[in-house]
Amino acid sequence: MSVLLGLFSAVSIVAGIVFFVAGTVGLLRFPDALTRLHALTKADNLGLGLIVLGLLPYSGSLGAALKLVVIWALVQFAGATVAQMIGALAAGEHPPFRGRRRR
Amino acid sequence: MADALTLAAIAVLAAVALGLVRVLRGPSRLDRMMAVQLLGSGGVAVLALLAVASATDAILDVALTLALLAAFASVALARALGDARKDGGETGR
Amino acid sequence: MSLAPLDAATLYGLMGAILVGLGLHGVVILSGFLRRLLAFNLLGGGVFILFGVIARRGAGAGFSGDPVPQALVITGIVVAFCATALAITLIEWLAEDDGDDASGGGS
Amino acid sequence: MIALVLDGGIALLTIGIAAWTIRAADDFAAVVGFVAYGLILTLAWTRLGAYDVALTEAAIGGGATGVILMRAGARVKPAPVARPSKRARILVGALSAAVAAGLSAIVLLPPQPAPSLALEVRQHLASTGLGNPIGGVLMAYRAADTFLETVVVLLALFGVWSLGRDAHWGGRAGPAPRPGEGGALPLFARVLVPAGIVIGIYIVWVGADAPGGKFQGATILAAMAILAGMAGRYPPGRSSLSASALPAFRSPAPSSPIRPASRSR
Repeated sequence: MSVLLGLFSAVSIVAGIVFFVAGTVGLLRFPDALTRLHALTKADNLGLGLIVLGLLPYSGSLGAALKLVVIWALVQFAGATVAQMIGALAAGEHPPFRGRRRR
Repeated sequence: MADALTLAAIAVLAAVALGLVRVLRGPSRLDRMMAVQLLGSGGVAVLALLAVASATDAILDVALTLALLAAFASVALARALGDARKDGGETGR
Repeated sequence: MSLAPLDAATLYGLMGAILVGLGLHGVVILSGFLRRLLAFNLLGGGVFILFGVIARRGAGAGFSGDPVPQALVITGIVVAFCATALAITLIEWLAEDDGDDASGGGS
Repeated sequence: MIALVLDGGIALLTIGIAAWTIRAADDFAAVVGFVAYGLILTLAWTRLGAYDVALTEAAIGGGATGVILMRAGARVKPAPVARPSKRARILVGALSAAVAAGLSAIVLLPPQPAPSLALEVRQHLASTGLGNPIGGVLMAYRAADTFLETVVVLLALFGVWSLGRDAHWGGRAGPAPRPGEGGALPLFARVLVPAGIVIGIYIVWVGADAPGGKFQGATILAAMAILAGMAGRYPPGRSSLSASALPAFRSPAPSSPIRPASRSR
């Protein structure tokens, strides 16, 4: 059982790191603010979410586990709001999907 | 176990640092604002990993506060930029 | 006196020293009050970290750091915040008063 | 060993962000850099085992200071760039480097044994009735100091009150905006503010026995008040980001300004 749990944690945390790295690659590679925003939100939501999921079995107490979930929910919610606000500002800046590449 | 989690924290920090370089370079203000968002969620992830690695519950409280205030800062940034935009002529570049 | 071991405290101590240098450089070299205020806060962050290093090295009696410097730093952060708030109000006041000759900053 | 790599990474990142903030192209970029600096310093404080300070830095350094600076950054016109001469720059650089080198020497050659009052605090902690040693130091051994710190906060508030213009005190936390009004921010405020108030009170409450305390919790509460203010006036507001400092304490009525005479031109 505990082996299974450990495996689950390891897989989750590694997957979370993969999403953080993917977010970084997106930030490095994508051409404009809106697409970079897209990459960023993946790191936010899935990266942190999977890491929290992987940490849950080892959090030690119910209170700590609850705190971890609250932290994830907070970041998730804030990320969604900020992405929306940045997106609105970016859309006002220039219409998206014109195929304009900066590099 | 603790070492593995610390290693994971290093990986997250490295990814965030790389992304930060890109984001802070701009070119637009919007890109720079994403830096706060990125560092907020990355920092929270690092803190959560460290909290479990060192079995210190206090770090979770730090992560909680960081999550809350980083969210607040990015929202306020977006808001301030939106206001500046509305007020006049600010192109954000 | 002997050379400090290469541990977290030493590493962050060096970081704090560099931050103080950077902040000092910024306070002197930058034009514009806002930028100077930022640089001053960077400098303050470095000084606080140096206090934190002293606290870390004084760890003992079951604490992860000497509580007295840590308490001093908390007071310092709050006072620095107050000073920053007041300074920003003054900067805005100056920026508005000088509106016509458009010199928001000085040196 | 692995931990040392993490510490080195955090230290390098902090220095990089600080240097970037100093060199940033415009004021807004510099403010963003400073907020990032506050966030990363929180990690450094956590690694130093100073969880109370990490909480304070997360709340005040990253959040509150960043937001009041940001408002100024968005509004104050950029100063005309008056770059000092090259010789002056080199001189200042050399002197700053000398200061940094001197401090590094102090760090590298510490007194042995390290001075510490930890033992004394441990011995007398029980008599304060607190479990959190830093809370004990702040509330008992440095009580007058902490009290005066509150006076400093009040003085700063009076200063901001007297100097700030009335219009800048906008964004009072009014009634909650109706659902569906004004996009994401009002929804965010409606959901986050109650949760944030609970977390703020929790941080104060837990401060008796674990890292936490009144300044950290109060800053969270103040941040929530600002958030409510920002969202409540979302569509029409002009200078919504409420005034500069300590916006949780709002001016009681529009008719009570202490306005210097030179203002009414």
